[in-house]
Amino acid sequence: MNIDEIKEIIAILENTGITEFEWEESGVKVRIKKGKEAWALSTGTHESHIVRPAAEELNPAPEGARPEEIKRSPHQKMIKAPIVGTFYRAPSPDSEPYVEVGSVVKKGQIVCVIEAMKLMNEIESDVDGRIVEILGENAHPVEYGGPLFSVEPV
Amino acid sequence: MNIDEIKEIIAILENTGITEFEWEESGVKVRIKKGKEAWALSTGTHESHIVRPAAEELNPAPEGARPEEIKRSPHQKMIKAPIVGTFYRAPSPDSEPYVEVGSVVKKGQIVCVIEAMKLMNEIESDVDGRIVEILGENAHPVEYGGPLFSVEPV
Amino acid sequence: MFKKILIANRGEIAIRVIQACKELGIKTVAIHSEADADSLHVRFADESVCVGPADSALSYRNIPNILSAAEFTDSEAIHPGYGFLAENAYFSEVCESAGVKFIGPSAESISLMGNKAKAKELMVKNGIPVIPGSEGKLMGEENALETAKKIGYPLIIKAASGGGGRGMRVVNREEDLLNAFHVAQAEALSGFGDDSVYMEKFFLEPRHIEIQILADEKGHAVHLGERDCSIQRRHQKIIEETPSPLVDEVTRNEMGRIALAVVNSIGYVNAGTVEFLMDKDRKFYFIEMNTRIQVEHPISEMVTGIDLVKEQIKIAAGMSLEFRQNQIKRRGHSFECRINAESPDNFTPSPGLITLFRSPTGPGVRVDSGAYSGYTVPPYYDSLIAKLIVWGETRTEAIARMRRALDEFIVEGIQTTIPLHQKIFQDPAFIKNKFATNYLDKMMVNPH
Amino acid sequence: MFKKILIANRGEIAIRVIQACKELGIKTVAIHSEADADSLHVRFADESVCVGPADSALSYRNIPNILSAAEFTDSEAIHPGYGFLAENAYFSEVCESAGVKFIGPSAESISLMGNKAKAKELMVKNGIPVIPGSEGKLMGEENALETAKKIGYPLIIKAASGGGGRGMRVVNREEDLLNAFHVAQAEALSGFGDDSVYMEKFFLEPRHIEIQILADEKGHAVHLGERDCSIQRRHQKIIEETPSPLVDEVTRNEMGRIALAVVNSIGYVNAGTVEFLMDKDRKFYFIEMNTRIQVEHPISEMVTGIDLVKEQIKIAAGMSLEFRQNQIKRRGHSFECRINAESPDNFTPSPGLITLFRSPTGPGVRVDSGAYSGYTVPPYYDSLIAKLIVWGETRTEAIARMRRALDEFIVEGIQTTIPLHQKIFQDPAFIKNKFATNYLDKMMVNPH
Repeated sequence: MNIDEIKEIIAILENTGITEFEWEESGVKVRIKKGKEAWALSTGTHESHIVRPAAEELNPAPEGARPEEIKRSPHQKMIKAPIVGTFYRAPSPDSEPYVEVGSVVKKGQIVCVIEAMKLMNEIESDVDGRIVEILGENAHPVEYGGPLFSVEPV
Repeated sequence: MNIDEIKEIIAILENTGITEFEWEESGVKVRIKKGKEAWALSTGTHESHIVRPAAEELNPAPEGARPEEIKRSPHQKMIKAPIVGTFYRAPSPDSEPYVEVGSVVKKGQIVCVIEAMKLMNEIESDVDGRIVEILGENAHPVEYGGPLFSVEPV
Repeated sequence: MFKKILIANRGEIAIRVIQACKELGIKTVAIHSEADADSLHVRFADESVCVGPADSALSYRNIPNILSAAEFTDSEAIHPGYGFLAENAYFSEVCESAGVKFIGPSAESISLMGNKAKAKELMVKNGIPVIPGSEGKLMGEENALETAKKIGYPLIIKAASGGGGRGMRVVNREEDLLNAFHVAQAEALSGFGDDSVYMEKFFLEPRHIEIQILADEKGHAVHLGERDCSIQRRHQKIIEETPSPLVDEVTRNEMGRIALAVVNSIGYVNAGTVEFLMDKDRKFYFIEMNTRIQVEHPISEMVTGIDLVKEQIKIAAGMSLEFRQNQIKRRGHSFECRINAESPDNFTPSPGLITLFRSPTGPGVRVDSGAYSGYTVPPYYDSLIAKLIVWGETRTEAIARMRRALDEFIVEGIQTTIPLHQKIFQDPAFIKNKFATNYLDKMMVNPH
Repeated sequence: MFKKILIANRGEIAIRVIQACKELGIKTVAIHSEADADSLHVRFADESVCVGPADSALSYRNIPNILSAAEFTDSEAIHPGYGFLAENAYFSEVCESAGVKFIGPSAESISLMGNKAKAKELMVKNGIPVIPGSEGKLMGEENALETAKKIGYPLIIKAASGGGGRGMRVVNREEDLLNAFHVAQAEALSGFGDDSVYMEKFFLEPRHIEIQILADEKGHAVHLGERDCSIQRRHQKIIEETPSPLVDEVTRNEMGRIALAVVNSIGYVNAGTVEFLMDKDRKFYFIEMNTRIQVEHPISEMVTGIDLVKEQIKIAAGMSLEFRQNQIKRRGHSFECRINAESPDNFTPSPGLITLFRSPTGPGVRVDSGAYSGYTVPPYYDSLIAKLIVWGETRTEAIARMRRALDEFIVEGIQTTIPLHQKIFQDPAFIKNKFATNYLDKMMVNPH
């Protein structure tokens, strides 16, 4: 069995209710298990105030919570909101944004502000690297742990 | 076994109530599980009036019900109770039993009586073969589908 | 009191009866088909007996097997629930002759009320208002005109051996009567090979109102007020409420009095329901009597605090009712929504595996159900999987509560009628009490 | 009325508040920690905001994040539930200064009742009966003897800075007083470095009885009668009931009168609970006031039909109470069992995946819970996973109902306290009303 076959199996499983799959080649041993799906994903009426899909996809989910998918390079890191508030890319409406896609940032460098309780909180990067994506939307609320910037090592 | 065979298995399982499937080729080991774990078995206070374990093990369970295990030779057949009542191996307390282990029976031959509504109902075998096990307990109630005799082909 | 009761039913009503037995300290025996071996009613009972295959004719309606099970489990009584053998006079009779108490009325009461024509005749004799109509089939033009004069317009002419709309004519004016009479006769003849037709008063938008009664063996009888069951689809109730927003205290007392007259006229014992048709002027007419516990009994329990199933058992055990009519206190408003495993659009059944079942919680909410996460709804039986019942101080509060309870009722894996109920509980016509028994048919035709 | 409310809590109480809001037509905002992203309170709310990591100090108690969430969701009010920030006077204050209505009493009321010594002093001033004791620490032998004479025996001497039994002496007779006084002083000194001790009347087997009150901003206040919360383990209530089998109508009215005097003495507004200790002679003494909705509020709702959480919201919105004291009608008996994710033997927490959750159904049963099949109980918070509440016409019926409801409550995958409740509801001492606040400790020592 090679990686392409595994990919194919994963693709097949992806659209089924199967939750466990085992295979042993030499002695030929197969084991398949089906279970219920996470209903949280099929919530009908709930509309989150926050740009949630990104948040769900990227936050490290707690034990036993949502299924996670690896979509980005494992080397990329995330700068996340450490507080709840309104995300601003610049210190004032007339100023330049702190960072742009392609900017190289260092640990401790200010990358944005989050307004909370009428206070502008300067948010520092907790990683070194290059901004590859800006995930927060300017002047929009962001919840705790909400993704702000995607960063790759330089 | 190759990937196409696995695909086929998955496709088959997808439309059944089967939740677990295992297969070992050399030593021939198959394990199929349907539905949720039969919690009825772990019921605390429930005490069935009927000699239930045998019944559960042997009755063909309905779609999506209990887990099934193949314990006996696949060639063995079962004579089951067609009505609810009290199982008697002989027509009267002083008589000889209709059959014993080792007896060879033919389709239509009377193998026991079940008393219901004060009537003695003579139960005929619906298979040809040799009695290998007597599963009903004399003078004890038996429910519908309860196993009475295990029969192997002669 | 009985020591052990066998419950000759399945699903939520079997569980409901087990609950009543447990609260009375009575042991229980569940019966089940092969398809129901893993059901909750089997799990919750003290003992259980498999009585047949999936087909209910061979299991839940299998009288010999059920009586054998009652016999060897030493059950002293059988509760039939609703449906299956609940209104089978023969079953009630053989139970009695086998020395097992049937928890319900006598075989005579069941068979009398099972014959609609006979029942109507008896009610007329006892001065109970029935739907005015011809006495048997119309004997010709003159008889038709005479009868119509007595009944008044609008009226309806129906084929005696018919059904399904053929040989049926609504007549609004005397001028149209004879023509309609002949057309109906002709249709009846061609459709059913019999030109007999009869005549009844016609109600354009009637309400279905029923009175719950309890009667013991000592001759005491009480009524618990009405239930409005006008929200139906194809004559099957899907939402019930009490009090009826149409019925005031005076009408309630009068309907109760009439219902008790029905009870007395046949010496009825145990729980029962007298069904009436009510027109817009709140005039009401006896239709029939149901000689069993009803699916919708919980709403009466919610407003009176009386446990109807426990009362059934106590009455069957020969006990006297512990309350009189003036001790029955009604409070607040209650609705029941029947949640079926069906497509909410066209009502096609949707059996199968329920992957997640989470019933609503909180104040004023009651759920009666045999479902759970991982339960497979079998395709063999009724599609009812849960009854959602709410109570509120007022009709307005009860509606708001039902809405939020429907919103938080999670059933995944199969389709249910929850979305239909959500639609009805948002509909201004329903909320403003502007509905009749044709409400749902109209809604399905003109969805909004 | 508010258009949108933020609920600063999790679990069953967050769902309970969402239910009340929905029934009032108010939009809801849930907050949650990262660990609770998949919780039902998040699913049932109209909007949700993650306010911090699993640690509640950084999420459910994170005032800045919660207020930010309220601000950008345009929430007009915050309901704190119980626990977390519910009795945090500072939070109530900053809510008000941020222009968000805190659904609960004023910061002044919260902080006054939060200071037990001050509260007791004020109550004495207002003629409210409190537990008799020394005014502050005992000043020597003479003072001890004098105070003891006033209080009467038995009495208890406690270390002022102590706890956990050290420096604590129960005295039954005057002869033993001085010796106990000196021993307690010595123990207090060696144990806590401070030999201050004080004296209080000692109750051997007291009951914990509390009165639920509601007070609006217009100065109207009512009480809803008592709850008996004597079944506790380590001062944590686990079973509550109303009415208390110890309290008759006269005592209830008197306790209600006193509770309303407490309310008036501080101008208290919103829902609250005045807690009393009651001795065997039904003499009762003020202990403290809880300035929030209580876990056990549902049993009062069951017997009065009043929705306490909706009343909280209406009061906070400035509305007047719609009923007066004489319009409150109590009926029947109600129990609550707290179902915790714990070992029933030693109460060690049992978090983890609930593989099957099926709550009891049928008449007179209410469940408040955030659990469901497939829910993982996080290890970070309170172990309460469900409240099982029953109603019965009598205490006897309610006990029978609770038994059968406990029997049919299915929780698989984790351990729960259901077996403990089953044991208590079979215990003759409990059933015959022979219990006090030490009931469970005695039971754990002498299991039967």
